[in-house]
Amino acid sequence: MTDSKSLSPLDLDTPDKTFLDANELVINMGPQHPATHGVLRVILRLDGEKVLGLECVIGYLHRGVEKIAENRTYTMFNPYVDRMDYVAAVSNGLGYCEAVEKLLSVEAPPRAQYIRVILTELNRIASHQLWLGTHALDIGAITPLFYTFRDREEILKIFEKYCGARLTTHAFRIGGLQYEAYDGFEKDVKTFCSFVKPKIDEYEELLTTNRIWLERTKGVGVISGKDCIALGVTGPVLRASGVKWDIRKALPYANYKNFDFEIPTGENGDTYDRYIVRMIEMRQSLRIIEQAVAGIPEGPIMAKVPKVMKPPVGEIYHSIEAPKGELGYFIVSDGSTQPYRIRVRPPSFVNLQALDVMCRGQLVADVIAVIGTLDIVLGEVDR
Amino acid sequence: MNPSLTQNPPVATSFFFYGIAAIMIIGGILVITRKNAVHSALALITTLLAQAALYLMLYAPFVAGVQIILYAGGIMVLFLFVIMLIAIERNMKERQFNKQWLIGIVAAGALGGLFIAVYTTVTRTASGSKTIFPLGSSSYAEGQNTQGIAALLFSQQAGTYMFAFEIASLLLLVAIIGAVVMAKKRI
Amino acid sequence: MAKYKQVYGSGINPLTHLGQNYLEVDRSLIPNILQRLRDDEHFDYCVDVTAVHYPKREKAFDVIWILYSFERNERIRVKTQIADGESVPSAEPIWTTCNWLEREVYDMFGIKFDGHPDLKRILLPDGWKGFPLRKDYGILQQDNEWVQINLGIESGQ
Amino acid sequence: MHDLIQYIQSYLGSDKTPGVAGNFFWATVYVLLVFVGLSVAVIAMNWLERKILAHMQVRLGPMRVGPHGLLQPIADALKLLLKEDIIPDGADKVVFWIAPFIVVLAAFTVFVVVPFGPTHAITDMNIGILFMLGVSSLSVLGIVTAGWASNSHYPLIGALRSSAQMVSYEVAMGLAVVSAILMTSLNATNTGTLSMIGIVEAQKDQQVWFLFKFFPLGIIAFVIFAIAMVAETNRAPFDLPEAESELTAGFHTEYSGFRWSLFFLAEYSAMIAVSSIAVTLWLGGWLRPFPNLLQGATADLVFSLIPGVTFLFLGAICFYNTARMPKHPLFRIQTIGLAGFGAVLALIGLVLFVPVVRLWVSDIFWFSAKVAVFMYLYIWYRGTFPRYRFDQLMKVGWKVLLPTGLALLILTAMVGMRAELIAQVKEALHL
Repeated sequence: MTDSKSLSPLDLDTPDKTFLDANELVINMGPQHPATHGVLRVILRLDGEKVLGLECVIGYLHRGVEKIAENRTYTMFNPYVDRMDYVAAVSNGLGYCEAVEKLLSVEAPPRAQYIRVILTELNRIASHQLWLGTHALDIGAITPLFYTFRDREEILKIFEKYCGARLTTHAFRIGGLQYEAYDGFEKDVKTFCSFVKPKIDEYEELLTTNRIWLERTKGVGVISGKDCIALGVTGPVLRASGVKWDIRKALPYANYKNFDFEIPTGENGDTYDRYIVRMIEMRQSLRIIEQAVAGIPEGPIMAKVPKVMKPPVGEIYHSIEAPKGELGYFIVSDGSTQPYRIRVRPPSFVNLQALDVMCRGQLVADVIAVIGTLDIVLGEVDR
Repeated sequence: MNPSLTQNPPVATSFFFYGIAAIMIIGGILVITRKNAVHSALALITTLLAQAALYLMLYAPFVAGVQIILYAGGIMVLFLFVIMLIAIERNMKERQFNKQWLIGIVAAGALGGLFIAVYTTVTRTASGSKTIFPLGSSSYAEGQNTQGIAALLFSQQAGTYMFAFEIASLLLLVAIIGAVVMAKKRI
Repeated sequence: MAKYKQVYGSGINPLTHLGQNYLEVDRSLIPNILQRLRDDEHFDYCVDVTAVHYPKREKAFDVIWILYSFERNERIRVKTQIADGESVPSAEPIWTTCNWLEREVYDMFGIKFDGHPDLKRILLPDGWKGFPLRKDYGILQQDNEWVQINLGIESGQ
Repeated sequence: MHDLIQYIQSYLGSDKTPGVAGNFFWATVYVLLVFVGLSVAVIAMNWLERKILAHMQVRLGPMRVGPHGLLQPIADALKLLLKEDIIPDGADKVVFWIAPFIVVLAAFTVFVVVPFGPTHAITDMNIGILFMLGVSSLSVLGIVTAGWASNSHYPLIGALRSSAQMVSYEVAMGLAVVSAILMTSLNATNTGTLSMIGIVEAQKDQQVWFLFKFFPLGIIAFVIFAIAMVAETNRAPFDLPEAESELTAGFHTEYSGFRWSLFFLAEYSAMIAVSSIAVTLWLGGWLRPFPNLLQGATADLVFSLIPGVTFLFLGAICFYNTARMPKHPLFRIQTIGLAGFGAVLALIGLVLFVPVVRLWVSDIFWFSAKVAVFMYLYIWYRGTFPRYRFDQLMKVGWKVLLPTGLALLILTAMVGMRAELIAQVKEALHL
């Protein structure tokens, strides 16, 4: 990070070759930059304003989550996962809890499953709203940010009422839930659904047909479905490139197979398609939530899980469809109370690798748009 | 109506003239003595603006306005544009006056001689009969200056500069195309 | 998988745990198996590359590839054991995504990948000493020297 | 004493601007008035932008400093003046120091020729519009030098973008302006004018704002200008030079405190300046709306009452909000302040009903009201549009606005000289 000599091929120490001598200019973007969504540092090699190549320097937010896991019990590690993708903490929790449940061979009771789905999908909407606001802000539209934050607030209020926390919720427990849904939970969720539907139309009204928005996003950061697969890119980015793949459908977890929803796909794999895909995803999430709220069964919310968890020796890989893509947990148990090794498969980290491919030949302004459209969270990239 | 409002009080001509002329000369000297090209360009802009002021004093507001728009606002911006993109540090180390000083002195001398010649001709004109500007370009009042120039350039009776004017613009077009061809190998 | 068992004999060992399939593969067969899994079995998506450290074992590291096939909608894990200091062939030519994933494994475990185009630290700073996810690396341990030099913190903490 | 009164009265009765009359005293007074007025306008604009933008974005905007944040701009100005003045280490100190002054000088000097009324201008130059375009184009110099002197990548790119943008949009802007100037020549003597006052007088004589002249040519020219002027002032959606998400703050990234506030001042006064050009050229300058549809003494009276009514209305809004203020003792000062502000506005409104003042001020009022519409548009754009990318911006400038402007110029000339053209065609056909 400070040793700039090792940054070949983009060597910062060589003096700038400008315009008349050669066509290259090396620009350092970040880690303190308003549009890199945290502490991402991108070193750009430019020809005028055209990007010849770039290199991401990450790790500024590395906290050693995987190392911490090895020194905590399964239960104690649960809150830590919220701190990775902190805008979709509920999804992180779901993935972790389900992975450990699989390792323990227990299953959360149906009522818990329903509430989990509701909260996770609410969190997906919140994450997409935050993405939309900041992405639009990067492209220069400042107003959507305030609209999305206003509406995201309603989701956070539901989280707060449910478990007392707004951002890093720690909503789920291994084996089910700790808290029963509060009185009026269902009403709140229903009210939210009817409240947010016209709001999503409002965002679209502001952007979807806006000429400048179209010019800024169409044909920008194009990536083909084949490249996506080779680069391991998942989530809305993959779907916008035309690959109809969603873990909720392909390898259903929780009780997603009970719900009726569609997987939106794009055609061109450009920034605009990714925008459209995420907008439709928000609507589909609402659909799932409405079905789930209508069908919450009565019953216990916690399965029988031993107080001291000692999963049998073995390994498990379990992944879920987080708002950003495939979020996987690879857990190795040695039979003790502490996991022997937890590996998190972070969607943001893998997706960020595609930045170089997507930005080559584009302009500096497009780099900003592409970073925004990848929807990365540095907490998850660096862990 | 108060008579003092309608009559034009004399402008402090000589005072302003010498002041502006001094600025021009200082600016000109700075242009050729500064090592930093951006400083030189800024000095040149000062000189050009002072020149525009001189035009104004000659009751030629149109020329002054064009001077500001074209030279100070347009050409000098492009100058600065280019200067900023080349490495200033290296230029600073180069020798200030290069080997063309002989030609420079000859050219400056020739220009000076021309000025002196014109000056003496015009002063003789005031008393005598010789003129170098037969059209009498100062016959338009200040308020009609722009219209006067237009008439001189384009109208059929007064001027025959129309063709020359258009040729000049064509020449500039050729220069632009040439620059594009030279700069871009592939268009 | 049976046909692979026939071809490669004892070098490959298909297993299932908790309903998840995985292959234990000998280190020498790794490039071959990975290539064939992608080309013949259509495991076109490399989900993750990771490693586990077992300091007490003779071959101290497990390297694990998690693969997914869109066509078969199926996941598989490939696992191999290597000793400390031994290297693994890079899967970067097979799946581009392995570039960063292998860099992270190198960063955290110090496992070298042969043929990787740009194998260097990714999350930790370049001059850092030690590989944090090895079991002998304490949770509070850090490279004090690096901190003193680069961050100017005298105590190094 | 009597002489002095007579002097003032003689000026008030004059039909010339102080500059044209060569009256240095009144010219100085006007310069001071314009300078103060402009500063107040910039301060007001600052507050309005934050408030309007805030309300567009479902939030309140400044609410703490003074009632409804009315004193916020003053607090900001104080803060900026007291901030540390940082000059970067590698900066070219002299150029770094000069740059903001070039920008401010250019932005303020243009107001020398802005006609707030037939006699309410500092001077009336023969080359008025040319002077305005020329001097406002000088601010590019300040921006370029600011970016270069900072000795940093982001400001340099910002400066380069900015200069390229301003130079290219000036062309389209100039073409639109020329087509309006062509319209001024449609009179008995067939001579047009570049004088700002002359242009408005021409609209008065022709009984039509140039916006509606040769429909739709006037409107197209106006639209070209309205787009180019947003680009010229580096405002959203053309605010690439200071694109926050890409270049942090563009050419003024390294500036702070007082120097930064000069850039801010210059940006807003440039916005007012180009809006003034648009108002003068196409919206009839100081002329009141519907000069030919609603004629007569009654209409004149009604329109001359509007300024006073507007101010009374603003005062009434203040009083209404005073009544809505929380009744808590902590809000007492704020409530009193808002009531006082409302009282001042209402008082101004009442003064504006006095016949002498009414006649004197109505020109300035209509001019300012039209400029205010443009200011609102600026804010509205900012709340609505994303930002153009640089190549798209250039494409709009060179491939859309410039050809349209050229075609428009030719069409305007042809329509303006249609009688001569038809005569010539007829002559040719007879032969």
